[in-house]
Parts: sequence; C-alpha cells; structure tokens
Amino acid sequence: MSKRQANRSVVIGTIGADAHMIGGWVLEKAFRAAGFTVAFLGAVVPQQEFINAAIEIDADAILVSSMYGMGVLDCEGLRQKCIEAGLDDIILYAGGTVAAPLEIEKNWPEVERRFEELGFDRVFPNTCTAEGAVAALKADLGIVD
Amino acid sequence: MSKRQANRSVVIGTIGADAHMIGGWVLEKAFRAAGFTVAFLGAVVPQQEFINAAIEIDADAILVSSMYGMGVLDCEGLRQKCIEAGLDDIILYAGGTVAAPLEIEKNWPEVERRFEELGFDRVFPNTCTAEGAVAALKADLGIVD
Amino acid sequence: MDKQVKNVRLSDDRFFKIRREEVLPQWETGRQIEDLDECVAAAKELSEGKNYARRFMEARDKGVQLLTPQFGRTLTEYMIEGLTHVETEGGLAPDGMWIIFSDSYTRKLDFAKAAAGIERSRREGMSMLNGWPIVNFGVEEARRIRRASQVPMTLNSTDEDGRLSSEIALAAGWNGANTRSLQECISHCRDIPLEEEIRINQYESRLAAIYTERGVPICTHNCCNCTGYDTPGYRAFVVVSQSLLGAEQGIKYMFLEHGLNMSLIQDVALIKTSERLCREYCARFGYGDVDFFTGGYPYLGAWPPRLEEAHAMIAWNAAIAILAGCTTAILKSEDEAFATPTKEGMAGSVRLARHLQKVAWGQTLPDCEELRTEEAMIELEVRTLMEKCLDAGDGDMAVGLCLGVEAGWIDTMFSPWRHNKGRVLVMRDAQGAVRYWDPGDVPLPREVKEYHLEKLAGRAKKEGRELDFQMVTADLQFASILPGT
Amino acid sequence: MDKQVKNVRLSDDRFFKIRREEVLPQWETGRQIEDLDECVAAAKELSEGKNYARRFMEARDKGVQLLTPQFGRTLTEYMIEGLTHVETEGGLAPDGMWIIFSDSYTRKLDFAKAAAGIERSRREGMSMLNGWPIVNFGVEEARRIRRASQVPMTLNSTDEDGRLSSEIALAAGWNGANTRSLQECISHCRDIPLEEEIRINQYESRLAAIYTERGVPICTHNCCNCTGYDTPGYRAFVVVSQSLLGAEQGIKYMFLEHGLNMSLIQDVALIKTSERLCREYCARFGYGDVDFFTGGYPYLGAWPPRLEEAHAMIAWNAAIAILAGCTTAILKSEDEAFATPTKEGMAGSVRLARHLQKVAWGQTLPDCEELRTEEAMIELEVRTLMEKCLDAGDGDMAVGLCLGVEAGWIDTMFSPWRHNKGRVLVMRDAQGAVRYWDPGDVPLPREVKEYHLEKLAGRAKKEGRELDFQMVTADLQFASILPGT
Ligand code: B12
Ligand code: B12
Repeated sequence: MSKRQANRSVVIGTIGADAHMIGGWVLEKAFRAAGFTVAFLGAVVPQQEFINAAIEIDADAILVSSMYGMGVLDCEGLRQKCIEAGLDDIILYAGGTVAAPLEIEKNWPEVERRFEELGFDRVFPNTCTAEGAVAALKADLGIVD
Repeated sequence: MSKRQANRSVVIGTIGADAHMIGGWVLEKAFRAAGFTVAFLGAVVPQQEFINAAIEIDADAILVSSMYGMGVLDCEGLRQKCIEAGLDDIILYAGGTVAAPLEIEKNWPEVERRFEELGFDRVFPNTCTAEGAVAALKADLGIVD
Repeated sequence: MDKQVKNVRLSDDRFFKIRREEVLPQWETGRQIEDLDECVAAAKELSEGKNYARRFMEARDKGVQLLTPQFGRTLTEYMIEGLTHVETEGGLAPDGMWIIFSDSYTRKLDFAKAAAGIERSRREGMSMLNGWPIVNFGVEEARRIRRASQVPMTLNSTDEDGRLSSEIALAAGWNGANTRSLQECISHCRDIPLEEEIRINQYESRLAAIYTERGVPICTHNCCNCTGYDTPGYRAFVVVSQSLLGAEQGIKYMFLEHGLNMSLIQDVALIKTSERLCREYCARFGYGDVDFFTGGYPYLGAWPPRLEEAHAMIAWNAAIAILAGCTTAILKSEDEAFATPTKEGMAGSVRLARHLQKVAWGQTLPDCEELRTEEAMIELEVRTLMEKCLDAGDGDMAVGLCLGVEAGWIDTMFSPWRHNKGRVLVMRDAQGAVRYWDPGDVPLPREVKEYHLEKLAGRAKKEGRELDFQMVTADLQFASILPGT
Repeated sequence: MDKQVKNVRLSDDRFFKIRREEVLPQWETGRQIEDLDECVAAAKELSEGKNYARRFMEARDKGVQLLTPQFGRTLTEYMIEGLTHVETEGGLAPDGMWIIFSDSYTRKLDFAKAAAGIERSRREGMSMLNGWPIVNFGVEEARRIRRASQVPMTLNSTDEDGRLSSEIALAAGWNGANTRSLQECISHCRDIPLEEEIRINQYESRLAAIYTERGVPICTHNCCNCTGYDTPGYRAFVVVSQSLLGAEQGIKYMFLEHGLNMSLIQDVALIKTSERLCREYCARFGYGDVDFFTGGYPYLGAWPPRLEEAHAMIAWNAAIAILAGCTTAILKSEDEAFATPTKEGMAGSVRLARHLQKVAWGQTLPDCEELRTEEAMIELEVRTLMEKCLDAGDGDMAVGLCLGVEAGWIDTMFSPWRHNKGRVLVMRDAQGAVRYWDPGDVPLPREVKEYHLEKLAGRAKKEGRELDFQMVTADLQFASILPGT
C-alpha cells in the first residue's frame, strides 16, 4: 500500500474537542515498544497539529483517536489538508468510538464506508487492541521483523 | 357460561408430581376472602383427588395449578374424568408455568389452544394475581357482589 | 423412641442387598450397572480431570470462585447441545461445573410417564419434560453426556428417592450425589415418613462413600432450599443435621448448598454459620475428616418476568455468593419466571456472573457487628434444635430429627409435606431479613425470638402500620411483580 | 502567591457585569435570558414539584434511594421521546431524576460546529452530536423539554466554561449546575490555567446561589470523575476542595458525585469520607448551612461490549451506591462501550437498578475495621492536601489549589490537561482497590504511602510476579475485555 520507504514513525492523538486520551496513551506505549518513533499529541488536538507533527517527524502514518462520538464530523477534511501539506501518501487510521449514534456504531460496514469516503485507510472499533493496531500498521507498511 | 346455580365453591391444588404449593396457598386465601368455600388440596395431587373433592363440596370450579412445566401432560384426561364423574359443567381453570419449553410458554395463544383442546375453560400465566383469578371466576359464574 | 431408623452406617451386606433387590430393579436400565467395579472404573476414567470434589479443592486452593449453571432438557441431543453452548459461548469452562436436572417424573420414579414424555418430546420437537430423564436413558447415554462436557457434573434429581438416578450418574462419571433427608421431604414430598426418607438416603450417601473409598471422590450436595421461604436458622439446622447423617455413611466431601433469601448480611451469616457448625458437629461425632465447600443457591421465590429485572436478581444473588466467599455461585437464568432454562439464558447468566466476579475482585463482606449478631442468632437457633434432637434421640440424630418433626418443634412454612406442621409464620423485616413472626412450636431461645420480633417491629414502624397477614402474602411476590403492574 | 483569583464571593456588580459582557454574548440565544427576574420566575413555575434539591431532601427523609439515568441526543424531538420512554417504560418516575448531556462542541463553546451538527443530524435522521446542544436551541426549547419530563433535571455540560449552558438550563427550570474547577481541568481541558477555570466557575456557582436566594433551590454537582482512574484520596480531595469554592459563592445544596472505581469497600469509604470532610471543612470556614447529597457515578473506565457483561457492571456499580447509602445511583447503560446511550438502553438500566434496590431492601455496608482503615487512609491524604493548600494559599483554597497543581503536589494520571504533571502511577491491588504505585510529588503521609505499597505487594505476591508497567496498562482494560478474546 505505502509507496514510500517506511520510517517507523507515527503521530498519535485524539482529534477535535475530544478529551479522551487513555486509548492514545496505550497506543503510544505499544508503538514505542514496537520500535516506532511516536509523536504523541494527547487529546483535544486540532487537525493542523496532526499535520505539523507528521511533517516534523516525517511520519508514515497518522493515528487519529476519536472516542466521544463525533469522529465522523471531526475527521472531515483531514485527508485534503494532508495533501495540501504534501503528505500525499501518508497513511490515515481512525479508531475508537467514532460515531455517536448506535445505529452507525453497530453497523460497522457503514462506519468503514464513511471513513473510506473521508480518505482514511482504515478505521478500528474500540475492541481493537494496541497490539492489533501495531500489527495492522506494520502490515500496511510492509514491515516484517 | 355456567349453566348451574353458582355455589361459591372451588377446589384448588397442584396437579401431578408437582410439589409447588405457594401459588395455590395464595389462591386459597384470596378465594376464602372473597367468600368462597375452598377445598385446598396442597401439592402433588392426582386427578382423581380433584374430582373427589369437587363432588364433596359440590364445587363450581376446579383450579388446577401446575408450576413445574408438565401441566400440558398432567392435565390430559381431567375433563373426561369430570364428565365420567357427572361433573359435566364444572369449570376447569389451569394456571402457573404450565409448559416446560420456553417456546410454548412465550407463545401464549399456543398455550391457550392446547388447554382449550384439553377441555379447560381458561388458562392463566403466572403473572396472574390471585385477585385476578377471583375476578375471572366470579365473572364466569355470573357472580356480581 | 421406637424409630426403626438409626444414624448408623449401612453394612456392605445390607447395602448390596438393597442395591440388588430394591434399587436396580426400579427400572430396566438398572441392569446396565450391576457390576459396581466396572462402574467405578468407568467413572474414574470418565471424570479424570473433571472430578467434582477435586475441582472444588483446587479452586479453593487457588482462590478462584467457580460458577455452577443448571440445565436439563428431555433429549440427550438437547443436553449435549446445551452444555456445549454454555461451556463455550457462555465461557463456563474451565472455572465451572454443572448441575444437571432430571425431570420430575423421574424424581417420583414414574419412569413410564418419563418414557411418554420422551416420546412426546420427539414428536413435538421440543423438550416436554422439565429435565433429563436419566433413568430412562441409562448409563451409556449419561456417559455420552459426560464425555461431551469439559467440566465436572452433578445431578439434581432431588425428591424422595434418587438412588437409581444417582447410581447411574455416578457410574457415568458425574461425581455428585445428595445428602438429603429433611430437605427433600420439605421441598418435594407429600406422604413419605421421614424415617423412610432417611433410610433411602442412607443408601445414596453410602453409595457416594463407596465410590470415594474406591478412588473416585464424590462430593454430595447437602442442601437447604427447603420451601424457598425458610428462616436462616431453619436452613442452617437442616444442613447441619444432614451433615451428621451423611458423614456417618462415610461421605468425605460435602457441598453445602444454601438457598439464599437475598438478604445480604443474613445470607452471609447463614453460609458462614452453617459451615462452621457442620465442621463442629461432625468433629464432635468423630467425623473429623469431612471437607466442606459452600455455594449460594439463587433465591427460591417468585422471579420477575423480564430480562433486566431477572439480570438484577442474577447479579444480586451472585454478589451475595461472592461476598460470602462461597466456593461456587449457582446460577438461575433470565428464563426463571417462565420455563426451564434455555441454553442461551444460562450462557447469559454465566457471562453476567463471571463479569461480576471479575469486577468484584474477590472482595468479601468483612467481619462486623451486624454480621456477628446474625451469626449468633442463627447459631443459637441451630444449637438449640440440634441439642434437642440429640437429646430426644439419645444421641442419635436420625431419631431426633424424626421426633422433632413429629412433635412440630422442627417446623417451617409452605411445605407440601403433610408431616410438617406448618405452624410457623415467617415474614421479612425492614431490611429484608427473614424472621419468625410466629415461631409456632419451634423452641426458639427467648433471645432469638425477641430479636426476630424486634426486627419485625422495625418494619411495622417503617411502614407505619401493624404487621398483618397481607404482608406475609405480599412478601411472597415482592421480587416478581414488575413496577406499574 | 501572585494569583489573581481568590476564594471570595463575587459581588453582584461584578456578577452582572460578567453576565452582560462575557456570558450572554457568547451566542445569540443569550439574549433570550437577559431578564434574570423573568428567568427565575419561569424556573420556579416550571420546576414546581420537580425541584432537584427538594427532591433530594424528600428522598433522604423518606429513606428512598433515587435513580439518575443520563441522556443526550441532538434534536429536541429525540430528547422528549427519550425522556418519556425512560420515565414510563423504564419506570423512572417518580423516584428518579435526569442528568442531561450537552454535546462536546457546546461544552467547548464551539456553537458553530454544534449548529452544523444539528443540521447534519436533521439531514441524516440520526443524532450526530453526543448530546443536546442547549445553547444553540436556547431557553424555550429547554423549557419544552422541562415540561415534557415528570422528574427533576440537571445539565451535564462539563468542560471549561459551562456558564451560558447553565444560565439557559436554570432559566428553563432545570435545577442543577456545577461546582467545578480542578475536576473540569483534569477531565476535559487542555490549556486553560486553573486560575481562569476557577474564575469562570465562581460565576456559575454564584448564579446557582442567586437562583437559590430567589426561591428556586439549585443543587450543584461537585464531582470527582476526573480521569476515571484516580485514587480515592485524590477524588475526595477534589470534592472537598471544590466544596469550599462553591460554598463561598453561596451554594446551599451540593450533590457529591463520586466516580466509582468498582472497589466496594474503597468506594464506600470514598463516599463516606468525602461527605464527612465536606461538612467539616465547610463548617470550619463558616459555611455551616450547606446540605450535601451523595451519588455514585458508574465506573469511568473501559466498559465491556456485550449485554450481560454490561449488565453486570450496571448492577455492581448500583450495588456499591446502594451499599454506600447514596441519595441516588447514577446510571450508565448497556450501550456504554459503543456510543451515546439509547433510550432503550437507559430504560433497561433503570429497570435493572430499580429491581436491585428492591431486592437489596436498603441494606448498607455495615461499619467495620476494613472500612475504617480505608476511610482513615483517604482522610489522611485529603487532610494533608487540604492543609497544604490552605497553608500555601494563606488560608485561601483557590490560591492553594493553583499553587499545588503548579508545584505538582496535586497530581493524577492520564489527564489531557497540560498543567497536570502526571507523575503519579496508579495501579490496582489484589482486591481491586486503586493504589499509588508511585505517588510522584504528592505529599502522601508516610503511613498512607506504606499502606498503598503494602497492598500492592499483596498483589505481586498473589500473582507471583513483580509489579510492572504492564499491570498498569492491563488494569485500564480489565473490565472491558471479554473472556476468550
Ligand atoms: C474513560 C472515559 C472518559 C474519561 C476520559 C479520561 C481520559 N483522560 O481519557 C472522562 C471521564 C474524562 C470522559 C469524558 C467524556 N466522555 Co467518555 N468515556 C470513557 C470510557 C468509559 C472509557 C474510554 C477509555 O479510556 N477506554 C480505555 C482505553 C484504553 O480504550 P480506548 O480508548 O477504547 O482505546 C483503545 C482502542 O479503542 C484503540 N484505539 C483508540 N483510538 C484508536 C485510534 C486508532 C487509529 C487505532 C488503530 C486504535 C485506537 O486502542 C486502544 C487500546 O486498546 C468510554 C466508554 C467505554 N469505551 O467504555 C466513554 C465514552 C468514550 N465517553 C463518552 C462521552 C460522550 C464523554 C463525555 C462527552 C461525557 C459524557 N457525555 O459522557 C466526556 C467527553 C468530553 C470531551 N470533551 O471529550 C462516550 C462517547 C459516545 C460516542 N462515541 O458516541 C463514551 C463511548 C461513553 C458513552 N457510551 O456514552 N470519558
Ligand atoms: C418456589 C419455587 C420452588 C419451591 C417450591 C416451594 C413450594 N412449597 O411451593 C421448590 C424449591 C421446592 C421448587 C422445586 C422445584 N422447582 Co420450582 N420454582 C419455584 C419458583 C422460584 C417460584 C414459584 C412460586 O412459589 N411463586 C410464588 C407464587 C405465589 O406464585 P405462583 O406459584 O406463580 O402462583 C401465582 C400465579 O401463578 C397464579 N396461579 C398459580 N396457579 C394457578 C392456577 C390457577 C387456576 C389460577 C387461576 C392461577 C394460578 O396464582 C398465584 C398467585 O399470584 C418458580 C420460578 C418462578 N416462578 O419464579 C420455580 C419453578 C416453578 N420451578 C421449576 C422446577 C423445574 C422445579 C423443580 C423440578 C426443580 C428444578 N429443576 O428447578 C422442583 C420441582 C419438584 C416437583 N416435584 O415439583 C420450574 C418449572 C419449569 C417449567 N415450568 O418449565 C420453575 C418455573 C423455575 C424454572 N424456570 O426452572 N421450586
């Protein structure tokens, strides 16, 4: 999937007005343990900060956590901003509890459809473990240890 | 419904090998309080005992409690036995948790169909209160106090 | 004191004579288990790694609390399907065990009716009996079920005479039996004299002991479900008195199955006191090597007919078993108010209770004044009854029990058994504890009597009305009536 | 000690100036509530018979425990439909009350985004915001909701600045507001200095007091949900310190909302200790007439994604609130792991918890050694922190709080707030109690520190391994991971 040389580096943070950061914290520990450089931005992170951090560490991927239910709204436009910033092929993941209505959250194909439309490469439910996230990114980056 | 002069008397008991008697006990108290003569037979009562008691007190009705799930089986033949004993028009009620399989118990029209087939006048789920049972019998006997 | 029965171990001669002449001939499948050596050998092999008593010991040593769901459907296929479902989907294995229900015809030895029920179930494609008719199916089918399950199993075929059922169950590698006598009469019987019931059960207890002596430890259930509406003093007395009967026959592992009244502190007090007194009385009579395990049996009164309320009941009953530090929590299901439990319902209960255990982290109710008082009251009542029995029976518990029931100083409410006087009146107090409103002829120590009445006065005060009979009736359905109905 | 903020009551002048210049202009709907007299009059009428504080008092007097479900959807129609459903189908009325969620854009004063969310919800026919955007809808819609519900209501719009939200809520006859400061920064903020947060909240507290003084009693939430993973010592400190800030502004009714860690004894100890210390500190500073009510807020960590496990959580959290004798039990629902609660989910929770209350008969955890020890440890920690703050702040709690956070001797784990040092490390012990593994710069009395470490050593021993960082991480998800996954 990735067209570039993997750099083993990720940006992790919780987007928008979302204050949840425990999931991101767990992810940070796991990615560091897996040998990644991590820019961990905490919570309540505006889109632009993700991009700035990605440029700064030359990130392979941005891992957007969204827990509070408005991820479908907060993630709009991120892919475009990435492209504008020259991060054309950066991998975008979203994860958490990304939709406030149960109708959507329990209809996972619909969640996937929406995030694909938003230009994300993958989206994860909150049952995804940190190890699962690491494994997925490694696979997408073609990293075999 | 009743073709005879109501006598305000009932037989109450739990049929077959069924040892549950608290429901019957509650019914007994309620029918006595409502001015009925009650022959309370307790639990583990064979069909014939119901009939003997009904004859003895010249009962308007036999109230068969069946809790342990095999009421559909235990009640077979009671109507015939009544008829043979000359209790042609005696009212027969069944009540409790009359069927072991949830498929039947949660499909009340099916329970009703089966008890109608067995010659019962009414069948009650275990959410029926003692007062409800008294009211039903009074109605069927045409008793208005 | 002209009782035939005595609390004396059955001789081997007597045991095998009864076995041959009385028990195995009860139904044709008795023939399959004539060779007791073969049975023991098969049981040993079949329950290897799934032994009931050993699992209890292991769990206690590791500080793990087990879960015990209950299940029973007419046909063997339904059984295997159900057990497998609960063990895998419900996550019962490995920290669980089974209580398997037989049906009520089987329990009354009416095997012809059970046969008709099997037939009928096949025809209707549904389970028309309220349990699995173990005697009709016989030992090979029971072994098939044993093989299909990953966890220890015991049979609940409680009624007058469970001897043939237990023979088949033990021969199939299910490793539980029953230490019953008063419990059964009170719960399920109508006419049988207690003497006869004790005699019958001496056989079952001895059977369990023989398996144990031959290398297949059997753990019997010594239970106090009674009418489902008994004071903890009565319940504990039933358990303690039965422990002496079972121990005399050589039982080494006893599971004390305590019917819960859903009154947290009183239930915990019941569980602690009855275990303590079982140990004490057994030791006093020289049965020093009996080991006891404890369990909470979910409320035996009317359950609510809706999912969330039923889940509240499952949770609260499990919470009491957890807080009492029981070896296992027995489970009812969301189907309780309706019909025999489904596999889905039981799997749900296991999930719920397992998660509760997880989030409760094994915390137990700490020792405290209130608990001590309840324990003391139960203990006083039990001691009074036990001593009175032993006195009346000249040191023989079996004799004393019979005399006590006859005289009515052993008594409870709501039994279908005609030998029970039923003169006591029982009611809940303001905190839901079960009290004697009228102890009838039960020789309650004055202190206990006053304590109960004082507690009931608290309820009258709280509700601003005199105690009355309506309260007794309302208590019976307090947990089953949904709000707004 | 050059802090701008002081724990001093806002003058009316200052209050109304802020109201006019800072609060009402935050969004156009502010204009609708310019006339405070009209607002108070309307609130009085609308909450007649449904007053939040009065309902608490009444319930306490009658010995009834209330239930408090939570709900918030984007559109007013969804709100009314949901409240009605839970009140009738769930049986919430009459012994219940509501916490209504606003959405997170509203909480961050991003009303433009909230407007877009409303639009989007209409278009999609679904609730796309995680709560009801009270500011965008304004006071008349809030009054419509008030009229539709039969029970008292309060707003949860917790974040930096809830002033305009609370203005609208109070003017609509919802009678709750928040006594917040440290709680909010720790839970929801990123950058705001504590001084500023305290200043903002002095306004909200004063507003609640003004309504109260004018005849509409307002009960504020003083809460310690914090990060959801805090020691009870920290939680109690947050509540006690905030009580002084709120009381100074004239608040007379405070609801102490305690985030539960699901450790029975420790949680009960938290609830008892924090109420006791709130009363004591308030009295010491001359706020003798503040009344306190208590509630348990269900576990604020990861929930399990399946019905039965979620029901176990609902039951256990409610059981803790019951056993602690709380005035109300706040409820989460089976939807917790997935999305904002549905009306069906919340109705189910109400049923479950109500039935649990019924079968628990109001029993509470008796006083006992273990409870006393936990209480003593929490009390020591809180006193140490309180005194240190008062010392540093020269008797001014607001100043002391700010200095403590700055210096890092007030500290917790996992806050998104950058002013929190986050040097402490917290972990569960063998009984699930939350302990300091590393207290960082928190000045724990030696006794407390040793107690925590000793308890953690118990866990290491039980699990047969050294304490490690993996345990910290695993603890975060201990209640959400289903067996076999
Ligand atoms: C703890 C918690 C809080 C804490 C947060 C503390 C903190 N510092 O983070 C507090 C109490 C402060 C809080 C506040 C609020 N919360 Co909250 N909270 C939770 C809760 C209970 C657990 C979340 C958690 O920490 N889980 C543990 C961590 C380790 O797991 P995780 O976050 O799921 O992360 C894992 C995976 O999801 C995955 N992952 C996460 N992100 C990503 C991203 C990528 C790319 C990948 C690959 C993987 C991945 O990896 C992690 C490791 O396994 C959830 C419900 C739940 N899930 O049980 C609600 C929940 C998330 N909260 C919710 C809400 C609405 C709020 C509030 C608005 C208040 C309210 N109305 O309840 C405020 C938010 C205010 C704001 N501005 O954001 C809702 C969101 C609803 C929705 N999605 O529709 C939830 C779902 C509860 C609910 N059902 O109502 N909350
Ligand atoms: C208490 C109880 C017992 C006590 C009985 C004590 C006693 N002396 O009666 C004990 C512990 C002994 C017991 C034993 C058994 N029980 Co039981 N027991 C119950 C329980 C929990 C409550 C019943 C009760 O007393 N309710 C309170 C009274 C007041 O209500 P009620 O009986 O429903 O009666 C009311 C109404 O139904 C109505 N009513 C009743 N009969 C009639 C008749 C008429 C004509 C009318 C109009 C109205 C009416 O009026 C009453 C007043 O409101 C029920 C489950 C439940 N419902 O919650 C299981 C239940 C009845 N038992 C059951 C079973 C299977 C057994 C056992 C076989 C053991 C086992 N496998 O669990 C044995 C039975 C052995 C035997 N030979 O009968 C099953 C039956 C399954 C089925 N129907 O499919 C039930 C439903 C539990 C379950 N889901 O598995 N049990």
